[in-house]
Amino acid sequence: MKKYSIDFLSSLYTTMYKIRNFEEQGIKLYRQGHIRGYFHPYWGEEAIATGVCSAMNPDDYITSTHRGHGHCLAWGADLNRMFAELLGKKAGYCKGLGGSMHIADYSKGNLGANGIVGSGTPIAVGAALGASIRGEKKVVATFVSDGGSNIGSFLEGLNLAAAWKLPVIFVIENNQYAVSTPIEDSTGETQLYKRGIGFGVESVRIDGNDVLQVYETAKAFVDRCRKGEGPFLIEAVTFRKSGHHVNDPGLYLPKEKVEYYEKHDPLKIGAEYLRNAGLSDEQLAELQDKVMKEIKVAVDFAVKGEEMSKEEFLNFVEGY
Amino acid sequence: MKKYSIDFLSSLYTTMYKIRNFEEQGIKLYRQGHIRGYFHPYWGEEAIATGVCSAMNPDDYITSTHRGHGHCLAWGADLNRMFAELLGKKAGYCKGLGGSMHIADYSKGNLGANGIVGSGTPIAVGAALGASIRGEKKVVATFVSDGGSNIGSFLEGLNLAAAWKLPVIFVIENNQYAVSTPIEDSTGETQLYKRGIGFGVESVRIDGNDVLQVYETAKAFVDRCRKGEGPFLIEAVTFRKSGHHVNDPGLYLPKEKVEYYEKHDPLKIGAEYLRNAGLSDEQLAELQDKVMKEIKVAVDFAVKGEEMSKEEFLNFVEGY
Amino acid sequence: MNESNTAVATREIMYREALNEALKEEMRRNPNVFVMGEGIAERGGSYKVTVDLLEEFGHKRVIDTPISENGFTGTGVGAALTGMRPVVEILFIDFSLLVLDQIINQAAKFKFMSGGTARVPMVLRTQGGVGNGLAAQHSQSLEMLFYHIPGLRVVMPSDAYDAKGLLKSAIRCDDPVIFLEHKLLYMNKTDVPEEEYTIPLGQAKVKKEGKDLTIIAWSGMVPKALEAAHILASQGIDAEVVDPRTLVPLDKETILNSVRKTEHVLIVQEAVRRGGVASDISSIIQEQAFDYLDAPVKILGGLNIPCPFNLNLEELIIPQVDDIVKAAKEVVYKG
Amino acid sequence: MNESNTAVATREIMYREALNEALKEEMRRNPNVFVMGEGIAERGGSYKVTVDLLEEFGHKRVIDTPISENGFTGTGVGAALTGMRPVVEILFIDFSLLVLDQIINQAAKFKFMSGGTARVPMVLRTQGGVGNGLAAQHSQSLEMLFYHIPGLRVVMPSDAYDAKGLLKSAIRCDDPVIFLEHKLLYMNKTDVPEEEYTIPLGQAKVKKEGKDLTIIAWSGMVPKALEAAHILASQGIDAEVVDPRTLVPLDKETILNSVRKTEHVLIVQEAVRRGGVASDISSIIQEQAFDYLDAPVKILGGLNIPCPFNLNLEELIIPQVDDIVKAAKEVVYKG
Ligand SMILES: Cc1ncc(C[n+]2csc(CCOP(=O)(O)OP(=O)(O)O)c2C)c(N)n1
Ligand SMILES: Cc1ncc(C[n+]2csc(CCOP(=O)(O)OP(=O)(O)O)c2C)c(N)n1
Ligand SMILES: [Mg+2]
Ligand SMILES: [Mg+2]
Repeated sequence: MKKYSIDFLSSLYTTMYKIRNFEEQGIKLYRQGHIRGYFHPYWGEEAIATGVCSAMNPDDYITSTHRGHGHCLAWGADLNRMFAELLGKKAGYCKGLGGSMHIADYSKGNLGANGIVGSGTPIAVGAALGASIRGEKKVVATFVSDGGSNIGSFLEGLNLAAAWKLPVIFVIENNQYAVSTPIEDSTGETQLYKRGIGFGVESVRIDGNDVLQVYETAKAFVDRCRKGEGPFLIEAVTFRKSGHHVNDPGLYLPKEKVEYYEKHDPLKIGAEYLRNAGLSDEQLAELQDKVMKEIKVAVDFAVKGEEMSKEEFLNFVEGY
Repeated sequence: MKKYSIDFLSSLYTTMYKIRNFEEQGIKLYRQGHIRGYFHPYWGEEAIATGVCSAMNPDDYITSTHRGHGHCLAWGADLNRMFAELLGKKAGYCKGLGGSMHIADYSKGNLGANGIVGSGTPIAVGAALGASIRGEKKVVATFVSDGGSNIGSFLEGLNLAAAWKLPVIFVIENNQYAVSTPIEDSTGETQLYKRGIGFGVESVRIDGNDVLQVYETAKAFVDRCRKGEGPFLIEAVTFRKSGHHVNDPGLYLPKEKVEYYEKHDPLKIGAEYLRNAGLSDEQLAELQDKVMKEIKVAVDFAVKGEEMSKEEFLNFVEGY
Repeated sequence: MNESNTAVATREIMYREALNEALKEEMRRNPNVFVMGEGIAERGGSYKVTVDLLEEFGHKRVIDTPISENGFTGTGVGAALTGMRPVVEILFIDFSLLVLDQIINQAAKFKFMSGGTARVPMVLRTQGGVGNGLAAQHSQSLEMLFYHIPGLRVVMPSDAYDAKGLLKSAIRCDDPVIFLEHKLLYMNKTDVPEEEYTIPLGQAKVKKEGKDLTIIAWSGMVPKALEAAHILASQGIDAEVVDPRTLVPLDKETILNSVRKTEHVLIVQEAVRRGGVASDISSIIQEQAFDYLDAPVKILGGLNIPCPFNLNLEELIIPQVDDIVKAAKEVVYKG
Repeated sequence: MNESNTAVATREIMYREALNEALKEEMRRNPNVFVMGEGIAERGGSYKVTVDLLEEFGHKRVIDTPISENGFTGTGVGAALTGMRPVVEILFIDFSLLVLDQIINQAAKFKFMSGGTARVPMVLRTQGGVGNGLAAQHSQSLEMLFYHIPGLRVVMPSDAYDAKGLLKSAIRCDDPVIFLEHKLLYMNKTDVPEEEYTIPLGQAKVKKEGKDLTIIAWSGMVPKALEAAHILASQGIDAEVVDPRTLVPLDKETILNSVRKTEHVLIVQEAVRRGGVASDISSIIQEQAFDYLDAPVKILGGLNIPCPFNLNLEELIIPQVDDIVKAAKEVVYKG
C-alpha cells in the first residue's frame, strides 16, 4: 500500500468520525422525538462513502440510497443543513420537505438519497450520459445496497452504462442483510461483484471497512473512468452496526458477525492508519473533539431552527 | 453425440418443418389481408423451441415471447386453432381476442406468448414456485429474446429462480438483433450466458440452429431440474430468417450473416441428421407433404371460420 | 354467517390482527393459498400482518422475497395462472409503481386475452396514505391507478371488521384483487365476530345513517368522516356516511339510494383531488341522480402536491376532520 | 408568432412530420436537448417521428436504447436533473407501466422533495390508443395514470399544428412533461405554419364553435368529434368542440365558458369510462357551473374492458362517430 500523508489520512478519519457521530446524535434526537419518519443510520459503513467520495472531484456526481446520510457528509454536506433537514426545518437542504430519505444537494452534484431501493442507479447513469454528451470528463458514483442489487432498476442501469461505456462507478454496499433477510436468501450468487462481470463490467470485491482499500480501488477506477475506460463495479463488504432502522434492534444479526465487525470497525481501522502514520493519541482526540463541537453546534442550530410556515408552504407549491 | 432413432429425429424435423411453413403461410395470409396487427415470424429459430420442448413432459410449463408461434407449435398446439387465432376467429385458442402476441393454451401448460418483452419470465418462475409448493416435480422453460435479456423483469426473475432453486430453464434465443439494433449496441457483454453465471446459475452457450445440440442440452438440464438442481440457463445462438416483423424487410441485417445462416439453417441441419440416420429423400418428401396438407386444411379452416359476434362478445365481457 | 346477523359473539381486535386472522383462516382452508413479500416470514411484516404465519404454514407457503417487486409480483401472477392463490405483499403502494406491468398488462388482461380460459386468482396487498412523516415516496394514495383498469377488483377496508371479511373474499375471488390498506388504520380496533364470516366484494356499507347529506369516504377517511358527522350532529346537521369498501365493483345502488334521500353529497378523498376516484363517483351521481341534487356534488380531496416530510405541513395536505365539517356545511347551506 | 396570427404561410404536413420538425428545431436551438428510445436513430422510430435526426445530430444526441424502459427512462431523469433536456420515447404507452417509478416517484417529485432546488426538464413521448388490431397490451389509453400525479404536465395533441407547437413548449418546460401521441393520428395532415411557433401548455382550443352543446374531446377523439359535429349540424344541432390539448394544466376557463354558453355537455373519451379524465372534467364542470347545466354532463367513454384483437370487435369498444352523434342528441334532448 502507498504511503499517505497524515493530513490525508486525517481527513479520511475526520469524515468517518463525523458520519459516526452524526448518526449517534441523530438517533438521540429521534428518541427525543425531534426526528420522525424513517432513519436508517449509516454507522458501520462509513469507510465506503468516505473512501469513494474522497477519490472523486468536487464537480463529479453521486447518487445515494435510503441509507444516505453518510454519502452526503462524505460529499461535503454541511452539518447544520443536514440536521436541519432531518428535523424538518426550513434551513435544511430540502427546506424540511424531503427528510432523511431525500437529502440532496443538487448545486454540488449530490443527486440525493432515494426512498426507492435501486432507483438512484439509472439516475446516475443519466448524469454520466449527460456529461458525456456535453463533452465533460465527469465521473459518477452510484451507491447501492446488497438488497438493491436484486432489483431491475439497478441491473438495467448497470447494463446501460456498460453498453454505452459511461464513466460510472457502481458501489455495492454489501452489508449482508436487507432488513432481516440475509443475503443468502435473496440470490443464488452472494459474491455480488460477479453480476457486474455478467454485463461485461470490470468488477472487484473488497473490504468495505478498510477506508484505504476503498479509496485506492475507487481512485484507480475514477482515474480510468476519466480516461473513458468505465464503467466499473466495486462490491464493498461491510456490516450494519445495528438494526435496519433506528427502531430495529437487529436481534436477528448473528452474534459472531456482530462481534467480528465490532473489532473490524472502520473507525478503528482508520485510527490505526493514523497511529501508524505517527499521529499521537492526543492529536486524534483533538481531531475528534473538533468534530464533536461542530456536531453540537449543528444540533443546536437544527433544534432551534424554524419550520416552513403554512403560508410559505402554500406559496411554494403554487402552480402544481 | 448419442444415436437417435429415425422416429425421434423425424418428429423433431416435422415440428421444425411445421413451424417454418406455418410462418410462411401466415405471412401469405398477412399479405392477403387475412391477418392484421403484429406478426413476428419464428422462422430461422425453429430448432430452439423444438429442441427444448421435446425434452420436456406434457404436464410441464412454458412461457413464450412476442415471437411465439414456434413455441406453441413445438408444445403441440393444434394448427387449426393456431391459424384461427391469428385470423381473429372464434375457433382460435383465445377466441380471436388475443391474436399472435397472446396465443396460449393454459389447459396444456402453455402459459402464452407475451406482448411485453421479458414479462413472461417472472410468470414462468411463478409456475415453478407453485408446482414446488404443491410438491409436484414439474419443470418450466421460459423463452426470452436477446433484447429481453436486458430488461429488469427477466433479470429479477432469473435471480429469484436462483435464490429459490426453482426448476426453471431460461432459454435466451439470441438472434443477435432487437429489431434493427445489433446486440453489440445493447450490452457490454454479448455472451449472454454470462449473466446467468452472475446470479449463480449454471449457464451454457450453444448453437441454437442445431436441434440435437439444443435437445441434448435441454434434456440434461430438464432431468437435473427434476432432481432439484435447477435453475439453468441456455443461450441458444440463432438468427432471424428475415426482418423483425412481417412488414420489415430487415435490410439492416449484414449480408455475410444472412448468407451464413442461409446455409446454417435449422431445417437443413435437421434434414442432414435424418439423412445420416438413413431416411431417404422420398421419405423426407412424404413427411413434408403430410405437414403441408395439414397446414392447408388448417388455413382453410381458419379462413372459413366465424368471428365472435358482437352479442357473444358483449356477453363474454359482462361483469368487467 | 352474514353481515346482518348481529347476535354473534365478538371481540375487539386491531385491523392488522383481523387481516392476520383472514390470512390464517384462508391458508388453513385452501393449501394453494400462500403469501409472499419482503420480511413477512420470521419478521411478520412491517405492519405485523403476517405474524405467526411462518410457524403454522412453513417456509413453502410464507415466503420472504428479495427486493424485486416486479419479479416477485410476476411470480405471483404465474403461480395464480397455474392454480395457486398467492397473496403478494408490496410494502408501500408507492412501490407498486414498479409492478404495474405485471398487474395491468398481465394479471388484469389474461382472462380477457385468453378468451376466458385463463384466470389469475391473486391478491395484491399493499398500504398507502399519509402519516408519520414518511415523505413523498412513502405516502401516496394511488387507488385510481388500479380503479381505472378493467380486470382488477379494488378493495379498501376502513376497519377491522371489513378488513377481515373482505380479505377472505378477495382470496377466494377468481380474478386479481388489489387490496389496499392504510398505514394509520393498522392499530385501530373494532368488534369482530368470533365466528367465521366473509363480506362479498361490491357491497357498500352505511356506516352512519343520516338524512341531511351523504358523505362518501373510504379507507383512512372513514374514521375522520364519522368524527365529522358526530360534530355535525351536534350542530344540527344529520349526515349519512357511506363507505363503498370495494371501489371495484362499486356499489352504485347504495350510494345512489343515499343521495336520493339526502340530496346533498360530499365525497372525501385522501388521494390528490385531481383525477381521483371521487371524481368518478361524482360523475356517476351526476349522470344518474342529477334531478335529485340540491347542490353540486362537492369533492374534498388531498392537495395536488406530493407529501412533505415536515409533520405540520403533512397535516395540511389531506382532509382533516375540521375540513370535512366545513365542507359539509357548505354543501348543506348551498342546497 | 402566436396562434391568433392567421396571415402566415403554411403547408399541409403530417402529425408525425410536425413532431419531427419540433424535435429538429429544438435540438438546433439548444445543444442540451437530446432524444433516446428504441430504434429511433438509424431506423427513425416505429412511427417515423425521429427520421433524419441521426444524420444531423449524431449518435451522441440521438440514442438507440436497449430494451430497458425503466433503466433508460431513469437515465433521462438523471440527465435532466443535471442540466440536460432529454426527450425519451417509449414505444407504446402500455410499456410506460414499466417506468412509472422513475416518472411518478422520481421525476414528478424531485422539485418538491428538494425544496425547489432540483428540476427535471424532461419530456416523455409515447403513443396510445386503439387501432389496427394490436390487442390488449398495445392499445391502452392511460393518460389518467399521469393526470392524477402532481408534478407532471400532460399534453395530448390531436393534430399536426398542435403537435408541433406543444412539443416545442414541452421541451422548453422546466418540469417533466408527458407527451401522449395517438397511433392513428401520425398520418393525419393539417396546415402548419412555415414560420416557427410555439403553443403554451395549458390552453384549450375551440376546434369548432357552436351554441347548442359542448363536446369536449382530446387526442384521437377530436377528429371523430368534429365529424360528429358536422353530422349534427346537418340535423340542426350546433355543437361546439373543445379540445383541451393539455390535460395538465387544464384550461378550465375555456371549458367553463363554453359550458356556460351551451348549457349542455358531452365528454368523449377513448380511455375506458371508469375513472378516466372525463370523470374529473365532469366533476369540475359540475362543481363550478352547476347552475348553468340544463342536463347532466354526459360521458361517452371506452368500455370497461381490455382491447380485443379481432378488428370488428375492436371497433366496438371505443366511441365511434355514430356513438357521439347519438350521445350528443341525448344530451340536447334531455336538457
Ligand atoms: C423498491 C423498494 N422496495 C422495498 C423498500 C423498503 N425497504 C427499504 S430499505 C429495505 C431493505 C434494504 O436492504 P438493503 O437493500 O440491503 O440495504 P441496507 O438497508 O442493508 O443498506 C427495504 C426492503 C424500498 N424502500 N424500496
Ligand atoms: C418492454 C417492451 N419494450 C419494447 C417492446 C417492443 N418490441 C417488441 S419486439 C422488440 C424487439 C425485440 O428484440 P429481441 O428482444 O431481441 O427479440 P426478437 O424480436 O429478436 O426475437 C421490441 C423493441 C415490447 N414489446 N416490450
Ligand atoms: Mg443490506
Ligand atoms: Mg433478438
